[in-house]
Amino acid sequence: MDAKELIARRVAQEIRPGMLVNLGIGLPSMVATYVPASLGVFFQAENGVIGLGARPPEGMEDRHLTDAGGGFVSAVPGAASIDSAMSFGLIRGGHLGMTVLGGLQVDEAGHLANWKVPGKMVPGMGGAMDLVTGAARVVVAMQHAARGASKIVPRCTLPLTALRRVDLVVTDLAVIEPTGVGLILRERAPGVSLEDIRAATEAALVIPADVPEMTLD
Amino acid sequence: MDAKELIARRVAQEIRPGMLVNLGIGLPSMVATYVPASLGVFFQAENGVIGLGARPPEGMEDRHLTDAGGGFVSAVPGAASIDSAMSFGLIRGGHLGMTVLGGLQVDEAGHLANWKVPGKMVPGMGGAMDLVTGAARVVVAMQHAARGASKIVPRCTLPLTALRRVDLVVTDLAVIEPTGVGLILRERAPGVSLEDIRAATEAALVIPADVPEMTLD
Amino acid sequence: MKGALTPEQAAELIPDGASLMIGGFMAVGTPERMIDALVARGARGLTVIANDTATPGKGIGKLISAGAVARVIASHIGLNPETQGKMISGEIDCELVPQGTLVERIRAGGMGLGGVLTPAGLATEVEDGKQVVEVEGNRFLLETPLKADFALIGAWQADYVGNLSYLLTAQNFNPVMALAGRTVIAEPESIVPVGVIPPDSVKTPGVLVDHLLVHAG
Amino acid sequence: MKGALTPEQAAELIPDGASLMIGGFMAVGTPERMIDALVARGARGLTVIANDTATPGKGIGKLISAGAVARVIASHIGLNPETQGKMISGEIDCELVPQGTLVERIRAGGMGLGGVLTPAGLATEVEDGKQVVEVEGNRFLLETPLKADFALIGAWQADYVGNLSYLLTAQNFNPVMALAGRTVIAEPESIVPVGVIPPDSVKTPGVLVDHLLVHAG
Repeated sequence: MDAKELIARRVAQEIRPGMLVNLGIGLPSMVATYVPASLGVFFQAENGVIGLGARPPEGMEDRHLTDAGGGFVSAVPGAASIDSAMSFGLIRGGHLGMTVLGGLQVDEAGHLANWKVPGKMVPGMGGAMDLVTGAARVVVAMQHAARGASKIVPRCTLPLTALRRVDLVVTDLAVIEPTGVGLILRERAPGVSLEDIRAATEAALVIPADVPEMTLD
Repeated sequence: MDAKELIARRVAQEIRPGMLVNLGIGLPSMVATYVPASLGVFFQAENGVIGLGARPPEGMEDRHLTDAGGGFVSAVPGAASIDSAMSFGLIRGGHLGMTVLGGLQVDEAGHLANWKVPGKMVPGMGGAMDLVTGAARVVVAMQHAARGASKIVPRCTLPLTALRRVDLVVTDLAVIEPTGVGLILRERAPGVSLEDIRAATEAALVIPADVPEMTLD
Repeated sequence: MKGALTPEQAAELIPDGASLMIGGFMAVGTPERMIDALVARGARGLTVIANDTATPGKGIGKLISAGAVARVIASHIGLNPETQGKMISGEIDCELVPQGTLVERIRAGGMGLGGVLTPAGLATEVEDGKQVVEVEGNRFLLETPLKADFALIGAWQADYVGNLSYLLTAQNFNPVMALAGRTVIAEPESIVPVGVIPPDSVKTPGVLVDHLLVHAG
Repeated sequence: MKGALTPEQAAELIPDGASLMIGGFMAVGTPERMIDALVARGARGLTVIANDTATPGKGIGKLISAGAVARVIASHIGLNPETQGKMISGEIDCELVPQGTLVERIRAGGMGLGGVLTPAGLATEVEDGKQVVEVEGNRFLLETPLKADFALIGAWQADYVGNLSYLLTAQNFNPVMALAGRTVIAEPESIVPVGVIPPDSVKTPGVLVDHLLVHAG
C-alpha cells in the first residue's frame, strides 16, 4: 500500500454515518474511495454540490457538474446544488461534519498552515480558512515529512490558515491528536516504530503507554 | 371619485416603465389597478413574489400564493418566487424602484412615521423600515388628515420609520415633495384651493407661484 | 436525517420553555400540524421567532391563543389583536424587529456570521441599545445572530433524505430558519422518493433536516 | 431589461479600467463569449472580482493572458501560474480573500448591508488592517461590501424579461454577483419565452438583469 492510500484509508475510518463531509483537492479527495456507500455520507464540494459522486462514465461528463478542482464528477441520488453563499454558509455555520485538508505544517498548538509559502507559492486560501474555522471536525491528511523536513513542527513558520486547533492529523507514519496538552501520538502506521516517528517529527509529541498500530480493513 | 381612488390614481402616475414596485397593504395596494400592463412594471410583495398579479379567478385561489397581507393573489407571466432573505436583499440593496406606503405622519424634514402609536397601537414595523431605507423612491399615500388632525406636521410626534427623507407624499388634497428646503406643494387635488390645503396642513409648506391641479386621466 | 415523527412525537421532543423558529408569513408556509400538536400537548413558556403571529385561529395565532408563548421575536403582530393584548398586559414579552433585519439575523445565526451591519432602523427606536458601526463614512446598526433550539419548517415536498422544496410565497422564512435551528423538524405536504426532487430544485439540503413529520395520511 | 446585446456590443459597454464581477468557479459557469469579446477589443486595466482566475486559456485566464487585468480580488489563483507570475512581477495587484468571505462581501454589496462579521481569517494575515468587532464575547473580522461597475453572469436559461436559472455547480458565484453589479449582463446558454422558467426555478429575478447576450446562433 502506498503512503497516500494508507492515509486515505485511515482518514476514511473517521467518517460517521450520515455526515456531511468536505474533501480537499488532491490526497484528501482519495478518501471518498474508502467510505462505504452504506454509511449514507454526503460529500460536499464547496463550488456547490452536496452529494458528490464518482467520476462519470466515459462520454457522459457534464461541464456544469465539477468538483472544486474543476474535474468532472457525478452526483448521488438525493444530491442538491447550491450557490456559493449557501455552500459557505453550511461550512461556516457548523453544518459540515468534517473537513479533510492537506497541510504544509501543523504545530504543537494544533495550528495548521496550508495556503502560502511566502515568496514562493501564493495560491490563495480558497475555502480553507472557512473550512478550518467552521467545520465540526477538521482532519489534516498529509505526508509526515516533505523533502526530509518534518511537517509536524514546534510552531508554524508559514502563515496560519486559522486560529482553530485541528482535531486530527493523519500521516503516512502516524495518527496524531492535537489537544490542550500538546500533540498526542495515537497510532503508528503498520511497521513503523515509536523511534521512527520520534526521529521524523520536529515537534514534541505526548506518547501514551500504548500506541497501537493503525487497523486498516 | 372617492379620496382613496384619487390618491391611488395619482400615485400610479409616478410609476415608470419596467420598474420594480412594492405596494403596502391597504390603500397603496389599490395603485396597481391604475398601472397599465403595457408599462411592464413588476410588483413585488415582500413575502416573496416578484410579479404579483390580480386576484385569482373564483375557485382558483392557491394557498401558497398570497400578498403580504395574506390575501390570495395571482402571478403574471415572468414572475419569480423568492425567499425572505432575497426579498429584503432586493429592498435594502436599492433594487426596488419605488415603494408606496401608508403613513401616520410626515414632517417638514420629510420623515415618515407609520408603524406605532405608543400605548395604543403597536403592530410592529414589518418591512416598512427596510422599504423606506432602501427603495430608490419612497412615496407616501395617505389621507391628508385623520379625525380632523393634519397628518402633515412640523415634526413627527410618533416614532419614526426611518432617517431617510421620503420622496413624495400624495394625499386626497395635494401632492407634496419633501426637499432640503422644506415641503414643496406641487399639485392640488381637483377643486381644492391653496387655502383649503393651507387650512388642513399643520406643517409649513413652500408654495411655488404655480400649483397646478392634478391631471388624472 | 433521523427519520419521520408523528406530530405528537415532534411535540414531545420540544420541551416547555424551548425557543422555536417557525416558518411562514401570515400562516402561509407555516407547519400547522406541528402547531396543533404543541397546542394539544399544552406546551408552555415557548419563545417564538417568526415573521408574525398570523391571526387568531391560524398558524402561530393558535399558540398565542392557547397561552403557550412567553416571548415573541417578530416583525409584525398587528393582525393578531390577541398578541397585541397579551403584549400590553405583559403576558407576552415582545421584541419587534424590522423584517429585513430579522431574516438577516436568522441567516447570520445559521451561517456562522457574528452579525451584519444594516442601515434599517438607524435613528429610530430600533437603534436603542445597539452598537453603531461606521464603514466608509456611513453609519450602520450592528445586528446580532439569532439561533433557536428548534426550527419548525413548512415545506412542499421532502424526499427520504430530507431535501426540501417550497412553493411560491409559502417559502418566505423557511429556508433561512432551516439553517438556524439546533434541531430542525420539517412538515412537508408530501414525501417523495430520493431523486424526485432535482438537485437544482432543492432549497433546503437534507443534511440540515433532523426529522420529517410523517405524511398527513 | 434593456434588451439583448452581441458580445461585441457588451464589450464596448465596458470601458477600460472598469471593475467587473465575473461568475464561475474554475471557468465553470463563466460567461466565455463575453470574455472572448473583451479580449478581442483589447480591454485594459480591468479590476476582476471572481472566485479564481481559472487556468490559462479558460475563462478569466484568457483575460489574464491578454494583459487586460490590472487588479484581481479572488480567493484562489493557484491553478493559474500566469496570475501568480504577474502578481509577483507587480503587473497585477492581487487581493486574496477567503472564499466564504468573498461571497458574503459581494452579497453585502448587492443587498445593502454595511458589512458582515466573520470568524474566518481571525489571527491570520487576513486580519491585517481590519476592524475586529466583539459580539457576545467572541471576536470577528468586519468585512466590508464589494460592488462592481459590471457583473458578467453565466446562466443556463434566461427568459425574455431576464429571469435566470442555473445548472448544478455552474451556479456558484453567479446569483450573488447579479445583485452587486451596477450594470448586470447575463450570458445564458438559451433564451426562452416568458413562462418557460417556473417562478420557483428562477434564481436571479429579471429585474436585476440589464442586458442579455444574444444567443450563440
